Amino acid sequence: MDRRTFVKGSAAVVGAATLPRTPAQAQAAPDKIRFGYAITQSGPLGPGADSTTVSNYKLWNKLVNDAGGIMLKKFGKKVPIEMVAYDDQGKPDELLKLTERLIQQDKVDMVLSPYATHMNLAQAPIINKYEYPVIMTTATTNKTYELGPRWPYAFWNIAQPREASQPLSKAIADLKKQGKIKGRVAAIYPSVEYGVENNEAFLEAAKKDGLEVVFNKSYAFGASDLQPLIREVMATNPDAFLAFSYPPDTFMLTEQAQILGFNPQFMYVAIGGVFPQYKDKFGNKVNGILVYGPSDPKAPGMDEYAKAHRDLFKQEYEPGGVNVYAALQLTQQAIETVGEIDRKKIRDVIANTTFKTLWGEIKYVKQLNANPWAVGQWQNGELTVIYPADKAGAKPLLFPKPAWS
Amino acid sequence: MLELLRRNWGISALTALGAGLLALVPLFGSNYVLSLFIVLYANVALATAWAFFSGATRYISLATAAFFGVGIYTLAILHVYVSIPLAVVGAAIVGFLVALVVGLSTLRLRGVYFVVFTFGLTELVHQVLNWWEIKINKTVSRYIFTDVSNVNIYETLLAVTLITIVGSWYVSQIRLGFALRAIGEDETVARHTGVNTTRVKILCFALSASVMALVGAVLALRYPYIDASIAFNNTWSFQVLIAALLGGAGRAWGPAMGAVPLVLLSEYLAGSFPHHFSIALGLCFVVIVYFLPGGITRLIERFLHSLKAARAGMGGHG
Amino acid sequence: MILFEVFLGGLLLGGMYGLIALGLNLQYGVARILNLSYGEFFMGGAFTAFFTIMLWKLNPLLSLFVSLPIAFVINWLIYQYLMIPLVRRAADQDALDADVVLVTFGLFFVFQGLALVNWSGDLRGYSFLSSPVHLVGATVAFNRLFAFLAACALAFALFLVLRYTRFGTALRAMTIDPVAASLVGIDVRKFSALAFAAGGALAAASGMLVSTFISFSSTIGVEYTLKALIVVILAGVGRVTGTLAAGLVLGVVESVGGYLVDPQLTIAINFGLFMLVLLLRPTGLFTRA
Amino acid sequence: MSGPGDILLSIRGLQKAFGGLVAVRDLSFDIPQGKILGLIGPNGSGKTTVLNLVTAEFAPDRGTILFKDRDIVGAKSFEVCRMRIARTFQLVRVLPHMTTRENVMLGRMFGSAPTVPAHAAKEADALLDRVGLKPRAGMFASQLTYIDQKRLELARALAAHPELLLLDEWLAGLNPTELKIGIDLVRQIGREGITIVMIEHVMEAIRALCHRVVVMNAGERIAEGTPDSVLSDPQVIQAYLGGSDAAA
Repeated sequence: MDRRTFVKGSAAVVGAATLPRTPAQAQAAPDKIRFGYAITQSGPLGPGADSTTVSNYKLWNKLVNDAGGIMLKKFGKKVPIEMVAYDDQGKPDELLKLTERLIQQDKVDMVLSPYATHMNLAQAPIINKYEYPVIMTTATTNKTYELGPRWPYAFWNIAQPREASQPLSKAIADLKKQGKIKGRVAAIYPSVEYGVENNEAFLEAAKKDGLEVVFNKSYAFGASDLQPLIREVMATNPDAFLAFSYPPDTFMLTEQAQILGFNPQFMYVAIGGVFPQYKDKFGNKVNGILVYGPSDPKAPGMDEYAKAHRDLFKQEYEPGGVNVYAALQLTQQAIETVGEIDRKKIRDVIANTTFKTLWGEIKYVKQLNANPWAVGQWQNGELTVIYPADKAGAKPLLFPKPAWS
Repeated sequence: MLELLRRNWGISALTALGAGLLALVPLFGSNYVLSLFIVLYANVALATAWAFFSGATRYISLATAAFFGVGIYTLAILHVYVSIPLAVVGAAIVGFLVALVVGLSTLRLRGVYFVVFTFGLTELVHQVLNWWEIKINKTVSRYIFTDVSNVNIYETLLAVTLITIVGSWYVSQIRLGFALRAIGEDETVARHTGVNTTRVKILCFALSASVMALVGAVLALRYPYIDASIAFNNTWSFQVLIAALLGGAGRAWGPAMGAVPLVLLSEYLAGSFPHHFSIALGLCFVVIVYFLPGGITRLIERFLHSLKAARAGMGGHG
Repeated sequence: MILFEVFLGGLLLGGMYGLIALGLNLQYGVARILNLSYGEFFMGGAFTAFFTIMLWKLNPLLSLFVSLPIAFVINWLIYQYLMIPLVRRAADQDALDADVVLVTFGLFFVFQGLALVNWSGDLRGYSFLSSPVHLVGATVAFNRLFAFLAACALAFALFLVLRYTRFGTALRAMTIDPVAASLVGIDVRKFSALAFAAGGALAAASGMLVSTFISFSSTIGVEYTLKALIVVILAGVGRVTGTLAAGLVLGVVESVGGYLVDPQLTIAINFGLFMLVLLLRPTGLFTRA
Repeated sequence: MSGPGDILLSIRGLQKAFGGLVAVRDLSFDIPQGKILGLIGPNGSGKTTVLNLVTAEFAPDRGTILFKDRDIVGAKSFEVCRMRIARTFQLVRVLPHMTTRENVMLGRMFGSAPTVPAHAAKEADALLDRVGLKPRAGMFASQLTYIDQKRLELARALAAHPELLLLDEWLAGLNPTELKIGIDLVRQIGREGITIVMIEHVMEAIRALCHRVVVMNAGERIAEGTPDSVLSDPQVIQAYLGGSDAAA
């Protein structure tokens, strides 16, 4: 990490948030804006954090500085950014400590989100205590609606369980109404927070939409064989199959469904379904599979983004990470709107502005992204965005899913 | 106890002075410093508690995470119904009781069988608890919202850590401690010398577990959210074992000698080389084994010994 | 009918468990080194196979020509230069175990760190032999069946080597009593180094085979080390040929139990069985009392 | 309370098998208080198993072990020790990383009259003095020579304040000078009223010390009597010569 000394200019800017306002002319422009994050680099969550989040932090850092930095209009100049990064080892205690280190020792100007729901939740009280606005890019829980008011500085960027599940339930209900399917749904989920909460949210929606859930079971996260479970699912003869799965199981159950010739007309897998590696492994068999947390590859700016990503990392970007990049873009826009590092003002701008980003328009209502991309689908070997259907760029659903070839 | 204090007044006074100074840290330390100390204390207390049983008896346990997690869960469940201090104490009691049951069934296993069993235990508790939460509560998440300040957590953990170290030292001076060491040296001899080995092992295993649960419960006051994978994160088990072995598990203050540098090293590496943390940590272990056998404790003792010898030598000539 | 297929799936899964544990039992049972970096060679084997098919578009089986020798040599070096000094200075097996656990745990961190830096932490997977095979009315994946057959073949080959060659006789003698073995003129150090190296090569082979049907990343190693260790303990330390049998028991109980009770409990059943055996028969299923 | 001449330990119909091998078969003998009994026989004849049965290392398949008229079968090893039965081990077993003094303290602290460490240390020093280990009190037991480790084992057993002392080849492996000192030490212990059962191959010691001798072969008692009568018994001589391992 770059550890160049931190000169007093930016300390003055930090002070500006709390000290009585002195004439602007008296303040020198900071020579850097410092962003800090503590994120999991070692342990089981390290890989996910790397591909979804850290890569985007690095890419954004490079692109912003290539463009001269972030415009601080109060000083009338662009200021380059600098990143301070720590490894939290996947432990909440480490994250808490390192976040305080970022804020109190390193005196960073802004804090960026850690990885995974529980880590974001662990960090939320601290960033609120110190009033650092953070856009949480990998946190999803049914509690969001209660937690929002508790933590005014925390913003929730991705589709929460309800937003992610309701469109699925509605889509199946519509297909049923059109007489295309009977509406027999089977849903499975791993025994982790994400799986359980999405499943619960889906059951709630399915009940409202009058769907018949013929099978609903959880499996052990980390299981080495899902074939018996898929057999059980097949025995109930569902026409829609949903798995609120995690990456390793997403891969495994897709392969085992093919081996068993399980061909539901409507099939959804959750995390990992958008990975480039998923497509690499299964080729065109991915067509018709619905996936969680996509991004629109046709959105304006995506070509440049994809190229820059390829140039820097020598591999394809992860569509599930585009929301992270979008969060960074809108943070930059908010800072530029305010024109200085005044975190209270930045927070208010984030809370009240509609931003144009790579991930489409983002507008927070009660700190919750009002209309995030929730469900995508592989069509013709490409990832597309499907739901929310009313969002600009959304493609129509491909139905039925083609049988495995 | 008083007799022991009188005989070791120098070190007792030093400990009391050190504890007093540490207790004052919140007056001038930033929140970051408090957090760093909290992590330090947690590691020291866990490593000391681990070594109290496993170091002395050489029953290498990987169940630290299990009892730590039991503490977290007990707090998460109890804090809704009773006051926080009561919930924390409750966690220690539950940890003690769980360890009693576990100890009854497992402490006849030895060597690597015991190691792997305790590892399996952590996983089993994790899986079964997860299953229970999903089946009964329809969620795996629990939220802990308290208004306990960092300073309170700091002082509590400081007290827990001191009590653990002093307690561990005290036990090493009484019959129970001798019995524990004898079990580690040769369990058959201990048994035939009149030591009720089963009772000693289970009691000490449970005491050690209750400290682990206690630490888990206190740390959990800082987590707004927990689930089984956080509570039963088995990296705790490994980290604690490494710290104790690095420091030297044969002395009450040994594990602290290992835990403190490890935490500080990881704090340094976390910032300087986040990507190379694991490589550096790994090389550290290798270096320790080849160049620091017996841990830091032995290094210090050898140094003190040679110092004493030098002084005695001078005295002899003078 | 489903139950039969579940049983069959359990057998295949058990074959995988046996496969990943074979090498560890050579290392721990024969060479007496509990190698916690074992899974890193499993991971290395998987990555070599992945690159072979995805980058060079070759049959992943060919990767064995690369990964086996490399794993063999690295493990031999580890034994020769890192373990022998520890064996020399250890007062007893307990003391040796403590040192070995620390060093190999350190190696695990180093290897995993190197993999993370060079190959990133991304999840990897590829398709190889992922077609259905129909066996007496049940369907299984060809790649899982293939790994199962390979496990059987390897176990059988090991059995033959241990039974009918001088090398094997020496290894068996060492398993039973290393001191006595050295007294009758067996070069225990040399044979231990070879057994240790062969164990590492087996880890790489099992990594290659398992990667055909399970996705993996740089951090997968430790999980498989622990899985393998459980099978080894279940089989009985040093019972190399019992390893496969223990794996099969574990796999079948896990699959059938998960199916009959609750799929969420597969891992719990796995550990529950293991712990039960440990309590009732602490020296393993396949040892003489 | 037992007095001199009363039967202290009485073994009746003792039997123990390991798998198919019967290690001790229908064994009976008595030991009067204050006497020294020799237990001899070729290697593998079940002598050590008898000690292990008395000290509850193993549970017998059949039979009774009466100690001061009380059946102690079913008691745990530590309880047997607290009833004032102490033992040494065939292959010397000291606690290697504890000091010589601590080894003996352990016996004192957990034997029949448990006491606190400070008090135990004083008594340990007295016992160490008695077996000639006082100068090595602060050394680790692992640093002691073989003979000193044997002495230490004896001191540790004595520290438990035994009424019955079980010695398992305690005199084996000593040179002639050491042997003489050892024999004197055992004799002196016997004179203090401690009843002794000693497994021994050193016939010189058996003759010098034992009031009675029980001879075992293949788990069974084949002879019993005074040392002189037993050692001239042709059956005994046959058993020794026929055994794989001749007597020392």
